[in-house]
Amino acid sequence: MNALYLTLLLPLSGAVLLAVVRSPLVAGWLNVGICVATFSASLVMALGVLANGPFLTGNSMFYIDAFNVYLVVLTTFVGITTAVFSRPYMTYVLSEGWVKRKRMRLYHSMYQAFLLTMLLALTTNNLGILWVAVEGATLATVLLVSLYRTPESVEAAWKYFVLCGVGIAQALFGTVLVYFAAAHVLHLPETGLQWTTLHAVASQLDPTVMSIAFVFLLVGYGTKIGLVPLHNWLPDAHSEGPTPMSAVLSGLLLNVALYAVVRCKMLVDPALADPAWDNPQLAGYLMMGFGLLSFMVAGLFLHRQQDIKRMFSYSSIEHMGLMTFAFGVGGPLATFGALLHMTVHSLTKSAIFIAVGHATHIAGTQAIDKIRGLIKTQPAVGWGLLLGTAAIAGFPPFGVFMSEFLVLTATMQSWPWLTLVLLSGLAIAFAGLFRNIHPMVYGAVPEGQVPVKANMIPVAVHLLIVLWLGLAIPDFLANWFDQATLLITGSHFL
Amino acid sequence: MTGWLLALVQLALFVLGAPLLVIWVKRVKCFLQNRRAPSMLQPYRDLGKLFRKQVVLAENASQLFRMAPYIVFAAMVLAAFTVPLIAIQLPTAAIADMLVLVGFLAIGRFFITLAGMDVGTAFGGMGSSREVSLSAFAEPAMLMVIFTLAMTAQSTNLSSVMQYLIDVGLVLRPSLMFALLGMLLVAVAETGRVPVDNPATHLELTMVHEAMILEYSGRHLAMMEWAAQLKLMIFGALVVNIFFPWGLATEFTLVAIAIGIAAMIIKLAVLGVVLALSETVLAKMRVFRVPEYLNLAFLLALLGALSHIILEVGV
Amino acid sequence: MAIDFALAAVLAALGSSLVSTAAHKVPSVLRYLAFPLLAVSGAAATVAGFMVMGNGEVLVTTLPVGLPWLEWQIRVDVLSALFLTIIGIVTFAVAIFGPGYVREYEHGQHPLAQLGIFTGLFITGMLLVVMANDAFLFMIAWELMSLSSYFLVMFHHEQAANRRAGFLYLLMAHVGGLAILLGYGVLATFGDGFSFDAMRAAPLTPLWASVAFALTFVGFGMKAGLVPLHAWLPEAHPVAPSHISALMSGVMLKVAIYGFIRVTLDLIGDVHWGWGVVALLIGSISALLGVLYALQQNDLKRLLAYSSIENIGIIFLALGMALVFLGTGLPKLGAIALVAALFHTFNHAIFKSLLFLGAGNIVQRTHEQNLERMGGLLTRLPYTGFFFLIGCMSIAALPPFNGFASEWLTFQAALQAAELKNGVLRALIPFTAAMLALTGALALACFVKAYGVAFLGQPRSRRVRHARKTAYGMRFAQGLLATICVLAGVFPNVVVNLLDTIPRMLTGTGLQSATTQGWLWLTPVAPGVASYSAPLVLVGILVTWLIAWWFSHPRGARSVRRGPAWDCGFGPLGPTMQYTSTSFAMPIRRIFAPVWGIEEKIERQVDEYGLRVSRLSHQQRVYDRSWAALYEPIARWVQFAARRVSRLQQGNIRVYIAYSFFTLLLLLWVIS
Amino acid sequence: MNIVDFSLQEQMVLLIAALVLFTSFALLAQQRMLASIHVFAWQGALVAGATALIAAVYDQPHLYFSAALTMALKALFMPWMLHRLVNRLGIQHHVETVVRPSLILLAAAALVVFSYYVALPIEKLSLLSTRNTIAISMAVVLLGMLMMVSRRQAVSQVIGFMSIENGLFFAAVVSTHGMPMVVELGIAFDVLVAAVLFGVFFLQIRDSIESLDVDRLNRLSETRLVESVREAEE
Repeated sequence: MNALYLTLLLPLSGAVLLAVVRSPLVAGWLNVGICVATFSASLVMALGVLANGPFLTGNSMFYIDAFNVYLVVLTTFVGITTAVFSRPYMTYVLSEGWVKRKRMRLYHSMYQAFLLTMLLALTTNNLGILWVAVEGATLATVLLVSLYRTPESVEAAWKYFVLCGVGIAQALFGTVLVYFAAAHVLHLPETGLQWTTLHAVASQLDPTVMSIAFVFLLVGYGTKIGLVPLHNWLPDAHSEGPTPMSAVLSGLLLNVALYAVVRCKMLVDPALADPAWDNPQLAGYLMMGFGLLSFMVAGLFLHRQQDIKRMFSYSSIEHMGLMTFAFGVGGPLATFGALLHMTVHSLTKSAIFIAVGHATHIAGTQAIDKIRGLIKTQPAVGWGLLLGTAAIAGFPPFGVFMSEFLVLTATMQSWPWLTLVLLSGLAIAFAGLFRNIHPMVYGAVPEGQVPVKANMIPVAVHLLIVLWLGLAIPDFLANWFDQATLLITGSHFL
Repeated sequence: MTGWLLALVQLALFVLGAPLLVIWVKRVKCFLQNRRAPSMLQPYRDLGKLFRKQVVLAENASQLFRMAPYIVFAAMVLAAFTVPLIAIQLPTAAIADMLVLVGFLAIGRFFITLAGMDVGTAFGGMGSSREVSLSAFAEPAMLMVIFTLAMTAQSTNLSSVMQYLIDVGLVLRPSLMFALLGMLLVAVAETGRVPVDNPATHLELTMVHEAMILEYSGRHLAMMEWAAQLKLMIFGALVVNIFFPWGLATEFTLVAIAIGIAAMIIKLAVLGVVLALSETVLAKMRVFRVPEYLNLAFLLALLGALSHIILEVGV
Repeated sequence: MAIDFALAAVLAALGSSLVSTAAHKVPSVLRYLAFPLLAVSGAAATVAGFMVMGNGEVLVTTLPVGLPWLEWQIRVDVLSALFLTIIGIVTFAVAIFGPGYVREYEHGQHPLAQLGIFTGLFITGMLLVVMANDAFLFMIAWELMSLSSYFLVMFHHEQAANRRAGFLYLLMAHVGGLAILLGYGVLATFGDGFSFDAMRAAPLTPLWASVAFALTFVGFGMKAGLVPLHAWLPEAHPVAPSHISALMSGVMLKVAIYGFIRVTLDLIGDVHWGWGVVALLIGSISALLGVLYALQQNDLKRLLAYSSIENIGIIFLALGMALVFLGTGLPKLGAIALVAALFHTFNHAIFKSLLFLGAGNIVQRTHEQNLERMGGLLTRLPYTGFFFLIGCMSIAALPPFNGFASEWLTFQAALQAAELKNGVLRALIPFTAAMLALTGALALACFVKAYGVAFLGQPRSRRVRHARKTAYGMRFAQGLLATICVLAGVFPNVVVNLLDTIPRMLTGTGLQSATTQGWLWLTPVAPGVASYSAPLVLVGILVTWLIAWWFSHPRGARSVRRGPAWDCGFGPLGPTMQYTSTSFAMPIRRIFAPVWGIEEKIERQVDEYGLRVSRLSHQQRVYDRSWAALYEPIARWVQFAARRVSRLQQGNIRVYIAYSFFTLLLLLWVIS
Repeated sequence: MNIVDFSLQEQMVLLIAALVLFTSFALLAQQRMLASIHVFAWQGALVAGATALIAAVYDQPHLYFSAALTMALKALFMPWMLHRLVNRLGIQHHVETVVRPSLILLAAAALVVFSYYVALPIEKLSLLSTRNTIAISMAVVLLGMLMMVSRRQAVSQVIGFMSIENGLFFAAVVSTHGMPMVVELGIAFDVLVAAVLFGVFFLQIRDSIESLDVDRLNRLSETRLVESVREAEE
């Protein structure tokens, strides 16, 4: 329990502390340190869960089960590596004079605040708090997107803010409706937003209200996931914000939003299962539709990118689409694959964004057609980018392949003809990625392009973990996935 | 034992008799064109003279250039080994079937064309280029003929085929008619006779075979020439003995063999007359007309195969 | 025991890639450590293969990695064993050849570490593919093979053309991989489980069986380079370092063949003769187009790559026949066709690697890849010249070399078509056999051109004129492969006996009478029907040669005088007067003109009277029609779609809000 | 059941609901900046009033607190802040030209019908008298979005956004007697921060494009990007 509170309090105190630390260098190190502390705390908590199962605490305010525990660890872990990367990167940014020292404080403090909201959203047991946290994540990051104060960045931030605000407002309406539905089943409304309570009585909730609620929730959190056509803020925010921000946005925020949707789906499915209701699969179908649409459209977008960070943000949309689709398909196999995909995608994608940060540093621009011959200039960065792209494109033996393999097989079993669509989508996305990556990493070096001081250890670590997951899933992780699958689909996979 | 002996005798007949067929055709042509003909021994005299002469090699001729004549000759001799001339069911017949025969011809072609390119003269290259291009059409046609026969006789073994045709006696098979026509066209092309090629000229626009062996002299040239004559003989024997197998000795008695030899001489003589006639009335065609000619051969052979499948065996 | 050898081979290959990581510090580690390890791996694989083929056992084990519910399953049966042997032999040869070849890379900016690492991974991947016993490991190994070979193709990534080739290769490999994945998905769905054993047991409806076949045919065909999915192959193979080209063309394509056989004959099991017809037609088309394109290439390695397409076509032709026979209940004939296909697979692996190594030798010595600038190499690189000649004779299917033996078997199988009930098939198979004959003749033309232009005549460029002698290792590697060509050609019975175990395992019937007449006679159907005695053929040739030489050779006096070439009295000879590669292929180009896209440009300058041609230049480009036919339309469509989609996001935030607004309305309307 | 059966307070709640809906219409129709801020303030006040009323009727003490909160935030603080900003940006007399205002009002009416149609099945199980308020609040939300779509002014967009939040509050209050306290606080906190951030952004936008016309925030667009590159190539 205490480990859990520690996990939440550390970033909170960090946010406060870093707001007052003046020297960027110190702040950078502190940032890393706090992240490490948070990570170790979360690790302890995870071990606790591993030892004696899920638990409910803080008069059932927090709930840790197999579904969110590994996401918590993942979040804190990516938090560390990104912090490690952001320290030298932000000093470079500072030296370039893109930001003032004062804003560095904002940056570091908000970095911690963002982590806090992520962790809160994951660990809370209360749908309302979940909403508050997700909205809080927007608020924490929106100023970071416009950190450089360029017209583009301000515009991106505004779009991010307004679109996510509107979306999230719809999610709140959905939450209200859920509460409304719950109020008729259990008569002490204070607990009416607690996920555990709701999940217990989910099958009695009124299907009509729940279906409407799910529509609002899906559109709301879906905006955060970046589902087409609600995705428009995502590429802008990723491409204009500082690169560490892009890394955590892609790696964590999207995951958390998806997590929220899945939690809601877990409430809606039993409710819709009641015989009076004609379409029990509704939630699944909606998610499949959105997922497939995002998947295909994002794949096509990849072909027309000029900005490297923008490109990878589209690739994030594509993968989130795939996960949403997989969760929508339901069934143990697909769900297991989707859970695995959440992990490997966030690891790989954050690694890629770190590599991209170094690449843009080397080339001094984000324009794809200005970045050339990375492998010759700085082999570490070039290979990091190349291997990361190969991994995200689903090449074995990287873990992304394994998850996609599972999802495809699941689709094969339930929706054979959709696999063709998925495959063509994968091929299109693949071509889109590599046609841009290829000239960047290979080829002759433009004059004046010199190596920079880059710390590729985070990338290496991430990719190694992804590789490991591709070769062999450790048992405890497999068990967590399996229990989560059990929670979500009601049947074991292993 | 007698079988092997007989095989050697037949081989000797092949090798030694090859020049005779050539000169026979030449004499008939001379007769048809009212020219004085050389004596029947002329080709032997030529070969002997070439064997005695010293070889003049181009400076940059490689080892391959010197080996080629022997390999080509050897390939032809082996081919001759497998073609029944006077008797069938010889032990040598089993060494190689018709497909391998085609393979032997291919060996010869491979090395003669390489030899043509070795010295690096324009003529040699031209000859080789044309040779391989033309044979690229002749070979499939020939194989189609072989398929037709093989499917008829259920065997690709020459002597088995002939045995089969002798046993069933005279049957009017449309397939064999087409096959014969195709085979004739192919034979003319493969042996470099009019209208495909003209052994008698050295016109750079027309020559194929001669262009490749331009640089040869002395015994090398003799080998090449002899191999060419042997090739003619082989094709002659193929045509007459496959399509008119009667008279071939089936058991190894003196009588049968005597009959076999006599039949062989008569059949080849007739073929020679036919060849001479055709060469007298036909004119050499342009090199790029030849593919059409060979396509005709291929078409005929294909018709043969199809008519066998459609007309001769019920489904 | 054998399986230990096989795993040892994998480990050695991995080890070689590990030690190569040191190569960017110490370049020589590649020569002294990495390649020897590869040699060990190759030897081990070969030994394992022979052991298993010898006693026809089936070895199974699992490795403690992979999915939690599905560990990596390893299975070595005779089919895997054959391909283990192929991989092993070629790897061994390459490992011998490599050190001499990469030496020149050690000076200069070449990323040797990359070369070594991915060579090792590449071979690891191939070994694992043929040893895999579940779809998951298969796919991992398969893509490992593709990915690492892609990195090897990108070894010389400075030229834009090579980058394009690499991208295309990766894309096609990925698409093919996805198709295979889907095919396995079908099998796994019916056989609940990714393990091959489950898939074997899968009760497939004919429709789904055909779907699975189609998917795997496309996937493996894409890797094997079947027309029209071949476009990547002639781009990618030549740009890799030559010993890698040897591995790719010689072995990787065979791995695709392995996959095809494994899935169709082993996993799906009961085949339908219609599949055979498809394979038959595609195969014969690939063979013909492949050789026609090969004939028009002036780049030696491109020529070899296209000829790989041809041979793959021949193999698939034979496989198609096997499927037809098996599908119509003639297992005996199916066995003949299958053995022919496998035999040709083996042969092509050997002689194509031999030829690529020879090409690599030339490239390394002369830094020329263009036939138009070669010539006269036989006198300069005698060993290479000799071995290359053997390779050419084998690939041109001349007796008594191995290429002939396998094509002979293929023909024999085709000639048994008469036993088929279906008249159309009876007519179809001889016709494809005729296509095969045409292909063979053209192949002969192609390799006469290649050998004649490269090794004979006079050198056409300075570098070629001063080509120096080669390293011993490189000679030895070529010599080894050449020897195997001769042996496999002269003693086909031995090989056929080994291969015979494979149809026995897959279909239960083998070649009864292939070698009943003893080691001397090969009689696939029956002695009376067809027989071929390669040893006697060889002896015959040699004996006649000797006799002829002995008789004709004069005693004593100097019998040979060197003099200027006669050349009908023209002369003196210059290298520019020779027939070039382009001109050599001209007649065939003219005859088959519609097959290629040909751009020809002739510029002539005449003097002021317009009588004398003072300058004449002729430029010509022969390009692959499959581009315009298949690839460009797809690319155009994707571009079009992307352009359309990008309208979705045109920057105005109000439009974005409207999106989510209308999405909401739509959904609400849908659910209520 | 029919409205006449309701107690007076319940009738008042329904009346307030109607007024809230009316204010949304007014916001849509209102084109003058200051005026729309005032309307927004009234809406906030009405929501607060409704909360207080509910608290009184069904005596839910904690609702008083949230009523106060709403009053403070929605009716006082935000209008005041917007007011200040508008003055500071010098657009207090800005009149926004909405294209086809009548059409938009028509659409708004249609939206009300639509949300009623959507919420129709819900009311079956509503124990409360205030059942149709779900439809009303949904309509308010949708109208807010419609406003955001139809207005080019950043400020009026924010007002639209805030009115959406009002709709949410209203729904929460009248349909379920308010959320749990902690959630209420969290939401309020978020809204507060959001309001501040909006203020920050007005200035930032103003600095970057010398105006608050969101239509001019169109640098980041797929089509634009591609074109710009094409120009570069030419």
